[in-house]
Amino acid sequence: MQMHKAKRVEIIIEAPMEGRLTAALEKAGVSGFSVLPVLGGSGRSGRWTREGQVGRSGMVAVVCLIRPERLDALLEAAFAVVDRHIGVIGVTDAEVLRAERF
Amino acid sequence: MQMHKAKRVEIIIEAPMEGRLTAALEKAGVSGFSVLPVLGGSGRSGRWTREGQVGRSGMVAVVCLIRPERLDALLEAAFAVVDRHIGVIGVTDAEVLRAERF
Amino acid sequence: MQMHKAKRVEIIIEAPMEGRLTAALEKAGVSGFSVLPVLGGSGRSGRWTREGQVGRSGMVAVVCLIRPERLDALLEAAFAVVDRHIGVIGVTDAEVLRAERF
Amino acid sequence: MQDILSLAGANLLTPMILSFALGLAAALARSELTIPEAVAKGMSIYLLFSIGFKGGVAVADHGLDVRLGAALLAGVVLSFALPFVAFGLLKLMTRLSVTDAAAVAAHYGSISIVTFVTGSSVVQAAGLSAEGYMVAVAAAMEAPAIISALFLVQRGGGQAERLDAELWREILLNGSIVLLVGSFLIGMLTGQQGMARIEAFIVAPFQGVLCLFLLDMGLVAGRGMRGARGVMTPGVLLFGLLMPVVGAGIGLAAGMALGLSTGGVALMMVLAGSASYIAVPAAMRVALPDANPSVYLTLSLGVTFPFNLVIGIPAWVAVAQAVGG
Amino acid sequence: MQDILSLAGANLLTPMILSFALGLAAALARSELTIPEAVAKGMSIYLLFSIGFKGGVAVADHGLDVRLGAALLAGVVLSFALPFVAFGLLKLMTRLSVTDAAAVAAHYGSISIVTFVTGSSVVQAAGLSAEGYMVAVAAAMEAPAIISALFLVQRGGGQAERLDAELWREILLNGSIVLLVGSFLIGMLTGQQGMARIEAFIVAPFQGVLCLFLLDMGLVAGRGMRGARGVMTPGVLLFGLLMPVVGAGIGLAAGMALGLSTGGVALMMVLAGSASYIAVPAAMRVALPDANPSVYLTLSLGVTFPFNLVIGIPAWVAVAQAVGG
Amino acid sequence: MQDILSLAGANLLTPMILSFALGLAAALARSELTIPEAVAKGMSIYLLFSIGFKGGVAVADHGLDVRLGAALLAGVVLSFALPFVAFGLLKLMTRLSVTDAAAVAAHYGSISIVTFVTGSSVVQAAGLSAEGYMVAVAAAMEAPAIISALFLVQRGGGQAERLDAELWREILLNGSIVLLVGSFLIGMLTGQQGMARIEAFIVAPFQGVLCLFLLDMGLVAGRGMRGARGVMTPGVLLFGLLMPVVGAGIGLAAGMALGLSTGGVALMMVLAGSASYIAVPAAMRVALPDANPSVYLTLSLGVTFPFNLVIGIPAWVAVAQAVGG
Ligand SMILES: Nc1ncnc2c1ncn2[C@@H]1O[C@H](COP(=O)(O)O)[C@@H](O)[C@H]1O
Ligand SMILES: Nc1ncnc2c1ncn2[C@@H]1O[C@H](COP(=O)(O)O)[C@@H](O)[C@H]1O
Ligand SMILES: Nc1ncnc2c1ncn2[C@@H]1O[C@H](COP(=O)(O)O)[C@@H](O)[C@H]1O
Ligand code: NA
Ligand code: NA
Ligand code: NA
Repeated sequence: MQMHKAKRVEIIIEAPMEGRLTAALEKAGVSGFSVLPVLGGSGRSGRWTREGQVGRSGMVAVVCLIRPERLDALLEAAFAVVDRHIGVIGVTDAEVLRAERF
Repeated sequence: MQMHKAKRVEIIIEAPMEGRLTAALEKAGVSGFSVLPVLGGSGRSGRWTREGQVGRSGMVAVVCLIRPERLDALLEAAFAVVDRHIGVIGVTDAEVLRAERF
Repeated sequence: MQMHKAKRVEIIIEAPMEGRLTAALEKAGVSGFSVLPVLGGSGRSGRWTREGQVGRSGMVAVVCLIRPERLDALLEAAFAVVDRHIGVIGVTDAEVLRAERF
Repeated sequence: MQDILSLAGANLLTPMILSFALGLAAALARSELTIPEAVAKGMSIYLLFSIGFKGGVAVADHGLDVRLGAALLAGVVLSFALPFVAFGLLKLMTRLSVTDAAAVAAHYGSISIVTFVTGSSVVQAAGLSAEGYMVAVAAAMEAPAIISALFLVQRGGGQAERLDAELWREILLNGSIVLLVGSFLIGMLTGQQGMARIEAFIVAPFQGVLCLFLLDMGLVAGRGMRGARGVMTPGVLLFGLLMPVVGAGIGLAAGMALGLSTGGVALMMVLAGSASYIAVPAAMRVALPDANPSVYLTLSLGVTFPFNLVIGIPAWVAVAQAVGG
Repeated sequence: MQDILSLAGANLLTPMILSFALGLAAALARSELTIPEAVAKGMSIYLLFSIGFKGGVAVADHGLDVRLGAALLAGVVLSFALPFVAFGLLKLMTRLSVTDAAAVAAHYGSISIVTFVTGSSVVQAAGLSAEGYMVAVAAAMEAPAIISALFLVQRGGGQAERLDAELWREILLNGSIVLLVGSFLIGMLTGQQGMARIEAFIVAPFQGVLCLFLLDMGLVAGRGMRGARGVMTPGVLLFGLLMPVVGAGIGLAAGMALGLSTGGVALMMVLAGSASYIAVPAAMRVALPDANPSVYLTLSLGVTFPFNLVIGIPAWVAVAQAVGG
Repeated sequence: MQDILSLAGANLLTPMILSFALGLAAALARSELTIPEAVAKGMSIYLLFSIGFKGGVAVADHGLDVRLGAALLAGVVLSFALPFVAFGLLKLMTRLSVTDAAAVAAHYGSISIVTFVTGSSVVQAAGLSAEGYMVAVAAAMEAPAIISALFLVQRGGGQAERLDAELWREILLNGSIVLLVGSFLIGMLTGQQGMARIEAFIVAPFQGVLCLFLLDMGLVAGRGMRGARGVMTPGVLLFGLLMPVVGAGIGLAAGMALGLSTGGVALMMVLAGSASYIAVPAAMRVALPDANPSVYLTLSLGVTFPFNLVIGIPAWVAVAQAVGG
């Protein structure tokens, strides 16, 4: 099938920052993303788990598939939000069907 | 360690279509896949979140690692199901241990 | 933005083994990882779903972004745990911002 | 009229309605208050099980009414027929595409079980009692409307999924039908003896759980409204207020023709006048993927559901009393 | 015999059993009815806390029985010993590998807390009362069987995980043991005064929650059956029906030897005759990863659990009454 | 003193405190016992709704007290002021950075609703009653402390997020404030009539749900302690024990000045002496991302919360009785 080059960006960010990140993405013209739950993890700020938590704690993973030429705009928008917060941004090369959607 | 080339396919699809997609994958000989929950997201059909939902709404992410030569069969099977529905399919190059499993 | 080469490792493993895997990763010097829930799936040992389950059943996905030169140590640590258990390990090339964090 | 208004007023000040209003207000003000999906699902399972079981016990108490069969049949016929009425109105009142109109029509032919549950407690609070098997009628009315919608789309040249065995199974064995019918049968088989064992769980806390569930429904409805400002043309909105009245009217006729009790007639109006927002939306995503979910979800959950909660239910009860009494 | 049958008949028509049957039927018919994982876990936490607490309060009421120690010891010994019996039977009746047979044996040496909970309410409904510390005996029987299974595998040349500190900790401090023992102690320490404060939560709604939990268990069991048609040979199936009878017989002997009350003897039979499906499966995935989960899960949850629910429990209660009489 | 000790002793042996201890012990022993996030959130929603509603009904019963406004104002002022006291103490007693000290201070200016809930049941068990609007005071005290913390950081040269409209909205409309105020209003509007409908749900099971919730809090606190051994210097630890006493003292003064009832004074002490661990931590992650969560979470949940549960609450009640009495 006819595939088109794309980038897959995965941003793991604190749950209380999710709204700010997605607002920034939308402002940067990112047309689509999905938010996946994260159960727990470990990093420089130690281990954590979502189990039994009542508040808005923990992290979520925001996944975007976008055209390569839009990557920079996305990263800048995301980085402005993530910058001072804990979290990671990873980018991989990908291919998509139906390029007109991205 | 000895790694083998593979493809990682990620299909984000509406939850009510999950059964049809996985049936199609199995029919196409896909030997393994995992279904991950998606909490919310945004796309051409607007924003959504799973919070407080009672029905089978929202999307799920189906992730498959497969041998490169089986990619086309998988994509055709998946696309036949996803075609008229909202959702995205992304493919990335990957490597796996224990190639005999894929 | 300035990106740095990295590897994205995704280990799908049985939930009761999660603690052993993350302990092994930490011992191997892996500085960060995130654990994502898996709702269900299919493989050589059949289909499964987490729905309605009471015990510690099912699988979880452990995702690590690491520097390429640390991949081997990670894979060896992970493989020692996963070896006799069901589960899959997939590796993709990735890029990250803020390389000093990995 | 006086009576209807005062009843509506009394109804407005129940913890249930106010909980719904709280949820709505919180969502519209973009509060981050949310109820976890699993908790919402758990509450809906509780409510379905409880209402089904109580209906079954009522039937066990009063014996199998000869009217049960007729009422079930009437429910099925209504569910098949109402989508055609709704579709006609939509074509008159709005510019929705055939597919969108058919999808909306499916929702109004089917029923909202929470509206039914709330209706049951208003009926009870009014000192009336209804036939226990109305729960089974509710279950019978969930699915047929979906078939009508697919027929409407195919007739109108739209694209609908083929009604294969898989789709039939999904429609007929959806979670709420199975739970409602199953717990109804359990109630019928175990009767008062069964009731004695689980009454403290399924009767006493019922209205309290309903409050929290309606809070959640308010949150979901409010979130939906925020996202759907675009699609709500005046015509569409008006349909969402008119159709429950039309449906309730037809339900009134059916209930009277069946010779149901006053409470039963009220519930028949509630059922016919309510719109699905759980089972049918999921079926539509599978069977009519081209239909726009914002339209039918916002109409059903954001317009008709609150209308029924606040105005419809007390009005139908009052009408049933006026007519039946 | 007459009595046993009529008791079994009465038992069949309880909301609990019928809820289990509903779940089973729904899953076998591939309905999409599901109960969220979090809700199922929440209910199991509630049931464990409640049963433990009530046991503790009963002990606080009656004082510490001299038999408590003996009963705990008997439980531990039974849990160690039963896997050897089960393993022997499996080697006779089936062609399971050493590892699979040992894994199955672990499940039958350990216990099913929901079977115990259901047994307790049948005992109570029969007008009997049992020693409150039977809850502690249940907790004591959860883990030892796992050690026996690892021993059986190592003796048989199979590959088992080393029993390191980590594994010991996991086995001994698994969630249900901690919750059961903990709430038992809380009940013992706070007695009737504590009970007065939380009775409305842990006593009144108990049987209703049990219904919904058994509905979930039916769903999970039915789903498991659908996936496991291949592995269920007649021999394996027969084992799943025979072993609870053998276990219950051994439990009867132990209960009589200990001089327990009639209700206590019945519960000892229930414990010995039941098979774990929560704690042991997770331990097996860690310690015996080569064992096939379909075999032990289907046997335990799909065969023995329903057998105990429908036939076993009422029969054991009747036997205990006949013997204890 | 005698009295305080015996009251503390009696308080220790309640199912609530022991459930918390069980959770703490289980987590410290690294048991895999966990309560699903959705269940924990569901319980907290239940507790907030219930306590708010009951407060509202109490106000409906007694009419709107002239002191309501004064009490609300006092709450807001306390919440603004306490962070400055806490910050001063922290600067004296610890070497925390400005940002960390300000973040901790925000927690102690704000309140812990579970401490308040537990305090309410101890007040009630002591035969006292408190003003229903204390729930509204609790809600009013949640947010202002956050503003003070941001001010402290900016004054101290640290980096805080700008207090834009978005942040204001998040702080003022956070889930627990909305739920508490909303259910308070619902209770006020529906009064005893509303109470009659949902009493079986929100009153009877309340203390039992609180037990399971405290079990969860124990688990979370224990897990936090295990991860935070590094950051807990003696000075920081001491602050976590001293600050609730200081806060309660200030609360005592405020309660007496307002002329509250004995129960009301006790609850004012409980509020002022408690530290937030749900709303404020989330706000801190957004507004003061550089502050170390281990410090404030461990202090609030691992030190001050258990201190209040076991020693603080019974002591404040005894003091209020001695002073008010
Ligand atoms: N290298 C990584 N790979 C995957 N997830 C990570 C990584 N580093 C951090 N995370 C996630 O981000 C959270 C915060 O990381 P940190 O800022 O390093 O404390 C961790 O708890 C993980 O959930
Ligand atoms: N580019 C994308 N990257 C990641 N997820 C996407 C993307 N586009 C759509 N999605 C997901 O698919 C859903 C439906 O997309 P759409 O069909 O564009 O409305 C969205 O709500 C997202 O959850
Ligand atoms: N190729 C694959 N891609 C993604 N997930 C897989 C794959 N193979 C196995 N899995 C996951 O791992 C589980 C166990 O696989 P198996 O060991 O093949 O039974 C499956 O149920 C899936 O959740
Ligand atoms: Na209808
Ligand atoms: Na056993
Ligand atoms: Na405070």
